[in-house]
Amino acid sequence: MDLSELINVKEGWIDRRLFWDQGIYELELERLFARSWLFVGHESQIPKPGDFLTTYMGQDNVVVSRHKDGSVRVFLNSCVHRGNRICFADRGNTRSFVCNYHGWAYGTDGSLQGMHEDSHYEGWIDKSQWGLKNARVSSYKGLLFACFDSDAPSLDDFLGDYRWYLDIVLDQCDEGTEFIGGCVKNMFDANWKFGAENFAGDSLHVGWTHNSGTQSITYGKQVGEVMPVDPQSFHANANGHCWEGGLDGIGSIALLSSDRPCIMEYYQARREKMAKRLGELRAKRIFGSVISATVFPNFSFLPGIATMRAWLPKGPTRIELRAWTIINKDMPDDVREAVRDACMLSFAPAGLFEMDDGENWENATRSNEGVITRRGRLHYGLRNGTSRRDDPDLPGNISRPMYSDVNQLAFYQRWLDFMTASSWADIPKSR
Amino acid sequence: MDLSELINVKEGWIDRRLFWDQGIYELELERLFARSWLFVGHESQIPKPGDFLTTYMGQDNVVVSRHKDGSVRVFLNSCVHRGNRICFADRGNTRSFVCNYHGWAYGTDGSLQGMHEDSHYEGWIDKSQWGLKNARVSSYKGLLFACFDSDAPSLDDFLGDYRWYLDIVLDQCDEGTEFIGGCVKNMFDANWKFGAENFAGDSLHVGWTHNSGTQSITYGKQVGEVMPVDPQSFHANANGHCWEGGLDGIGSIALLSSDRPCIMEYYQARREKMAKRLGELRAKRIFGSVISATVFPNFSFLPGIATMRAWLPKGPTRIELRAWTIINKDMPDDVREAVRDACMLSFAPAGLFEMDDGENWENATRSNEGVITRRGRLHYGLRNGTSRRDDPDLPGNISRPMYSDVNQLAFYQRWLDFMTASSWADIPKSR
Amino acid sequence: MDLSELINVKEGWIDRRLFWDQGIYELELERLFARSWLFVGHESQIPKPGDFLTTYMGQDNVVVSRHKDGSVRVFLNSCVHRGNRICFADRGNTRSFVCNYHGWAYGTDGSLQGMHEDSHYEGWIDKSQWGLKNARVSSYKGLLFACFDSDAPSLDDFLGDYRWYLDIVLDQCDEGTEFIGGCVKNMFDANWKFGAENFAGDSLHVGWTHNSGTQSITYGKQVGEVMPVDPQSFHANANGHCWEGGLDGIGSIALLSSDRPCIMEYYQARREKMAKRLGELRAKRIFGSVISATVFPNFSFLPGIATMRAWLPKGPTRIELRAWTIINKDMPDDVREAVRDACMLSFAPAGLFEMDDGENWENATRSNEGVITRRGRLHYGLRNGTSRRDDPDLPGNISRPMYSDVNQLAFYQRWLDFMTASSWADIPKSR
Amino acid sequence: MNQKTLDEMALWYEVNQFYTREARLLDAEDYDAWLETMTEDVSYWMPTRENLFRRDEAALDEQRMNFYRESLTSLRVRTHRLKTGTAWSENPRTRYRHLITNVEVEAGDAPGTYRASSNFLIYRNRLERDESWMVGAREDVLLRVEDKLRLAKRTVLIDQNSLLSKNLNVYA
Amino acid sequence: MNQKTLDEMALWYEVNQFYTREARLLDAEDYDAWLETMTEDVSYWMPTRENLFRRDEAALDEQRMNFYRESLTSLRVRTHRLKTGTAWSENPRTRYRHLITNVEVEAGDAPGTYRASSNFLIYRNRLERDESWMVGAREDVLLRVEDKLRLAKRTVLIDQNSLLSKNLNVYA
Amino acid sequence: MNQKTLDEMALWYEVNQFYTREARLLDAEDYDAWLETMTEDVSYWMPTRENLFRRDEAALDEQRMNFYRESLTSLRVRTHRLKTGTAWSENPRTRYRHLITNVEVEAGDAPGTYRASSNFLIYRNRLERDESWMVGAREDVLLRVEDKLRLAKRTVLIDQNSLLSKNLNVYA
Ligand code: FES
Ligand code: FES
Ligand code: FES
Ligand SMILES: [Fe+3]
Ligand SMILES: [Fe+3]
Ligand SMILES: [Fe+3]
Repeated sequence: MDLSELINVKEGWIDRRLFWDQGIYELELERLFARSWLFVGHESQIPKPGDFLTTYMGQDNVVVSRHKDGSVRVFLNSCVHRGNRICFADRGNTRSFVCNYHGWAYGTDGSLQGMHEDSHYEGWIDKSQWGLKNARVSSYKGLLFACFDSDAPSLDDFLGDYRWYLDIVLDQCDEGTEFIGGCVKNMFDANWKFGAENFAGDSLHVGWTHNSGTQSITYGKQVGEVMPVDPQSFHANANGHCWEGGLDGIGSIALLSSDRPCIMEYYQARREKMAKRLGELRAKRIFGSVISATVFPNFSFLPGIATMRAWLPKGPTRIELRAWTIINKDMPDDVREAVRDACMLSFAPAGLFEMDDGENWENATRSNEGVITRRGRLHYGLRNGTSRRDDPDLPGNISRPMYSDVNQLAFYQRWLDFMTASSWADIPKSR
Repeated sequence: MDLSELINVKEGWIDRRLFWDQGIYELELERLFARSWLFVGHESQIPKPGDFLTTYMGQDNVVVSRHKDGSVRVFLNSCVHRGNRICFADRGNTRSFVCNYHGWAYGTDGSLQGMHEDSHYEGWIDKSQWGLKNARVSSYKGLLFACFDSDAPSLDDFLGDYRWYLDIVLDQCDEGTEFIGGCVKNMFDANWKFGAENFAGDSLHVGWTHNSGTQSITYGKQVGEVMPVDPQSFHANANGHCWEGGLDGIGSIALLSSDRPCIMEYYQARREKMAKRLGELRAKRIFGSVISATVFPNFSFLPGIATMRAWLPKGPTRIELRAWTIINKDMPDDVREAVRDACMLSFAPAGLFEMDDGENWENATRSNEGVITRRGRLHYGLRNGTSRRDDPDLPGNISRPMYSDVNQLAFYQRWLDFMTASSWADIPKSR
Repeated sequence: MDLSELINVKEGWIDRRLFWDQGIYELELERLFARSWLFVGHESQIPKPGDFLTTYMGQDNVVVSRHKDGSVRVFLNSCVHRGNRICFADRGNTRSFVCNYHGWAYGTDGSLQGMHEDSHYEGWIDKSQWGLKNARVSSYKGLLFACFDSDAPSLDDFLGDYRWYLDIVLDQCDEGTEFIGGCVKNMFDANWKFGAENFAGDSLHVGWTHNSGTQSITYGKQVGEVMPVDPQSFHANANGHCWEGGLDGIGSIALLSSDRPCIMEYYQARREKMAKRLGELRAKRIFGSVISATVFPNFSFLPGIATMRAWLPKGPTRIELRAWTIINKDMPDDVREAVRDACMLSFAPAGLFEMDDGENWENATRSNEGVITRRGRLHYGLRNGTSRRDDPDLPGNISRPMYSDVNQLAFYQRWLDFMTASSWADIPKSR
Repeated sequence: MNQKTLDEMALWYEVNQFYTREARLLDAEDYDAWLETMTEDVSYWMPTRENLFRRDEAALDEQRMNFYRESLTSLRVRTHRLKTGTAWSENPRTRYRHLITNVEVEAGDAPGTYRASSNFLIYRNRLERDESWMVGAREDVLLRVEDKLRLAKRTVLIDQNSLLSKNLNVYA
Repeated sequence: MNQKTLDEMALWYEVNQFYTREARLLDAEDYDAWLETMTEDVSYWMPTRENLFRRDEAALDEQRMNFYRESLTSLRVRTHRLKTGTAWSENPRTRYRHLITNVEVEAGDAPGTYRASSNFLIYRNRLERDESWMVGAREDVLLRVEDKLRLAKRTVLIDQNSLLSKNLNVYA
Repeated sequence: MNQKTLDEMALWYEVNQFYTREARLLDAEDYDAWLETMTEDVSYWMPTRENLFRRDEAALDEQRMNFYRESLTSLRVRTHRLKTGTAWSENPRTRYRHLITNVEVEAGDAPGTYRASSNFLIYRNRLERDESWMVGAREDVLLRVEDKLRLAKRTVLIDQNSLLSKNLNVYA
């Protein structure tokens, strides 16, 4: 199939095959996940040498390890001898990774150190040639990203103008951020892009899908009261990375601090301090508003609500969602706990918001597969073509208000950039 | 693969790949289910405006709806916005169908009426262009069929001579027929064609597969006593639609009314009335005999036993069987209940007959997949080539007696007509 | 893909796709399992006319039957009428196999004998042309093998020099061998070749993977004590069939007879008698050592430990393991029981050795699938190229000591012979 | 503890054992003995479970389609099947297992009658690897006849819409 | 048999019935009645289950991420969702079933308190064929208030690392 | 209620709690304590389940292949595995859960012995998403030793022909 016919940015529609076709999915693994910078964790999860965690880049399981030299290493979690996984723990601390099958031992940098009965291997293997493949690793203010493509630009170039938005969450104070310990994982039958596009720009679903969750958490408020319709609200995107939300500076914090006032107090008390780092606009008007964001391709977060999550692909119609809670290191214990529990109350498998999203995405994925159904297009035309690059206040491509498909189309345009390129050379560095 | 080599009507054999090959299955969805008139329900299931039910055409879920103008509409159950299913109930009554994800609302005719926050969409969508795709709908004496192919002939032409046989069930009295409320569904691991071909002509399996069921229901009778070998019994088919059975006019009613004499009384008392509409042959000799029938491609029924069922394809080796009970509107309550329960006693997941069929079809489906096994042909040669079109009494292609593969081959010939045609233009209108 | 690029015997590496690729798997069914002699049972399992068992050749289910003339017949377990399985029992005794669907009856040689209502078939079928496809059957000293390829060489030629090794297990006494009644089956998610290659030559994993099992069974011994490093230990292979082990003549028997001394007594008392048949080397130095062996492609065994097993393929990443216990017919009852229970203690789903293998193979299979991971090679280079054909004592290709990948590479070389050949004509008869 | 609790507990225990024995009979295909545990006028009903919008929900309706709606007579007819010796698809036999939990019982409307409820998990396994799992609940009316409990009425709620099994060669 | 055993058995029976009733309330979405069975200061916690090397194992830590860590207040907020009438994804309703087994109970530290444990299997089925299976255990502290048992503290151990369900619209 | 019923009920309760505790020990990998619950001459047997035509059915035969046929000695050997610290594939540990239902007990042939039966569902979950489900029944002989029950003989009927799990690192 001709991929460029699957997406029509100009006319504002998308082909339904994107959400279930096996061939498209396998190409995504090759051309998108194998080339892109992907979120793998937060520095705070592996502070000490020997600390490690395991996660996925595309469908490849990797170890994210703090090497003894203090550097972070990311390498394939698959022995070069017969392929067995070499680390089965979610996290921990170790001096080396020893394979269960024949005892091949790898260092915290993935290098092959030796093996059981290694005397027999003398002269039969050049260990330096048989370590575990390392990915490039880079940190953006605590967030760890890795990439298996040596032709990819630097993480900074990959993020481009989007860093201005990331800073709103990552750079609120000198101490910086950390993750609450642990991770909430669950699996469901949806295409990974439904999660990514939803966080990229889908402000419209909030008022409808999440009406019940909003009412429950706010003791009866309608979404419109938490997230008022604001002509200044906006969609912003850069290099396919998306941010959408308002400017009231309060909506999501109000949601989070319902029944937990200490959260509101914490943030309000820090506004000025924040403003010194981020300026008035970001510290007082953007941060705190109801906002959702996706770092291309599959890492999303909600500033204010404090959830960060990766949509790990497990096949064309299967996702593993892994979610973390991010907090400022300077948060007092009561606020940490309040943020953690309020975050779980809204965005987790039992979260009052998340429950409704998953059901929608599963059924959209399944329905799009119908043989007649797949012949029809999906409408992505709202405010299509209205974004401008020259906004006086906001970097990136901007469109107002936030009720639009602008970011979603930018996301799929970037998807098309990757899917139709034979290598990074063909991918526009900046969008 | 060359499809025409899969079926040899002349020599009377069929290739085993028909029953499990993924490629053949996907082509069936495109060339057979997407082109054919398919059973979607009975008018009695949605009598009032706003009444609806959901079912499948091929693997496409559709809403069958009674529009406010009284017409029946059949449309895709998948939102044009992101593809979510718009109706999750089996049946009900509604004024509109509102999507859970962003609140797009569709009328009972599938037209797009509006959406949550629709002010934002002003100027960005032409609602008239974005309704849910409607299928053509046509009723044959209460039975609703739908078709997604605009080139397909009318339902009447599609059924052709077969209507003469359908009338035996559908046209017994002025009041006409209705379905007992509800539907029995179950899923199993067989190819859908095994169900269809079995009801199309497989009188031979009854005496063997269903010996235990027959003995149990009749307190010890052998099948031969219920369904005597009759040289006048016949296979009839027209346009791939099949009917096979006897002429004793009593076998299936006897089976149904064992322990429930009111059923026998009801039918015997109505024979004359029936004869006025259908003539002696159909009313007294055909109706009531042990008969099975399949409307091409996947709708089957048993006149007398009162079961009607669709073999919904769920993959090359998976079926969802949906079964209903059809009765005459003029049936007194005690007879309705007796027919319903007797029907469930024989043909339902717990039915004494159906249980044995499912097991056979699952194991035939599974066994045919073997790599050596698939190289061998299946024998469909019994009385092959003996059917004649010029029977003085019976319309369609007739072969006697009913112990033969004639209908099964006619079914697969029709299957081949569809599978090898690039469009309806290449499909013989009449067979 | 070019299959010859998947395996590099010269450089000693293998492509990870071998262990999960669907296309490779389907080709294995066509080119390897459909052509090869495959283990189907032991004569002792079907001693009397009418005795039968069912098993798989590749993914084809077959009946292994003792025909009334005393010969062993192996034929497809799939009716030629609609394809239903004709025998659902694991084993038993019967005069014929009657299909559940329409009562077609087959003899104990697979010939079509008749059917329910067969009078109707008179003139419509030539029964002699519609029997169940028989495979070639041959026995090697009690072990039954079957083959569906008429071009394949005889079983003797297929086994070639390897028979010298088989005799060590099969030819210890006049009475010969038999299987303990029954079979232990279990399914897991691994590629079948991991089991086959492991038994073909993987002595290195024993000391690491099976450390805990060895310690438990031997009350604290390390593997090194049970299986001392011996420069004379060897890898032997012929035509892809592999044998690897030591020469101490005692290791595996010691393991088996821990807590069950009668086993040790039985074997030691028979050494001289064995030597008369097999010679000193095989009877006293080879037999009893820790040894593992694989008959190409998917039949493995452990001399001494008495387990024999087939790795039945169920898809590229699924195995059904079927295991039996082989004993000498002259064993007294207490020894039989001791061997059976000691064998289950080590090699069965609950076996202290087998448990660890399965976990390794599942995770190797799964990990190799990663999109980046699959680009890396697996190391099979230990002692690669050291085997010689001219050993004074041992037939076949010999390499010493047993810590090497020599047999594994011979196994994959043979695999490549089959996979790249268009017919048996292109397959080297001897390797 | 007082006599009331004691009697209550004894009744619960009696019902619990009634169900345990019943499960054992069913797993052994001992249908004659199973029918013995019922009253002559027993009603055994397993309705289908429809997906309805909450606003359309109504009480389960005996007039609609069902998996079972049986009398002792029809249960005799059904269970006779295995006695014919020609139920080919039941040979080799299925491995059945009824796990019964969450037993509750209270006095019924008439003296000597009890309303009892229980949850079940039914596992079936046959041939090499055919599996079927069913979960649901039972609402029963039990009757004490000559000091023995008998099943007078049962409604089986199977927690599936489309039955996810090839057949129902089993009772809950 | 002696009084001690008898009292022990009566207590076990009481707890068993407490859990059976609780399961019935949960399966019926009767969350108000469910919350009635709890103390005002109830703590309800379902931690995630991490895969750790045995040497790294430690007690479950309330500071880490969880599926549930609730007070009566937050449970009221959560269970209010179905009352809004706009929880679209809960319409049609889910078929829930809690199977409770392996009940054990012993006296707690304070008088009138009990430590009780139980295992559960929760089956959910909705729409045409969506299924979810969850198995695990519960460690509870029960309190006797005015002769009635109430749930004071619950730790739910769900035996999954990555939750193999699309959501948790259910309580254990 | 009479003393007979009471004693019967007390015995059932005792056996029920014996099984519940046993399940807890197994789920915690506390195998030493588990072996403590057995007699010195315990016999623990889990035969394979063959698919046979009904006409070929015979009593389960101890001479045929099995999953387990153990004495206390061999169980000690097996359960020692986790103590070696080198059972790599058991690290991280498996999440086990035994659900025990359908308990019945009656007096055995010898005084102080009991014949007890029960059904089980064993759920195992390990690593990210490996699952194993096993259902079956147990036929036991229990012996009262110094006022404590001990397991003297167990036959485990697992309702599978081909074991649908990668291994059996667990006991029923
Ligand atoms: S597979 Fe890792 S050491 Fe062999
Ligand atoms: S998917 Fe239906 S409204 Fe958006
Ligand atoms: S399929 Fe075997 S007799 Fe018809
Ligand atoms: Fe959302
Ligand atoms: Fe039939
Ligand atoms: Fe091993």
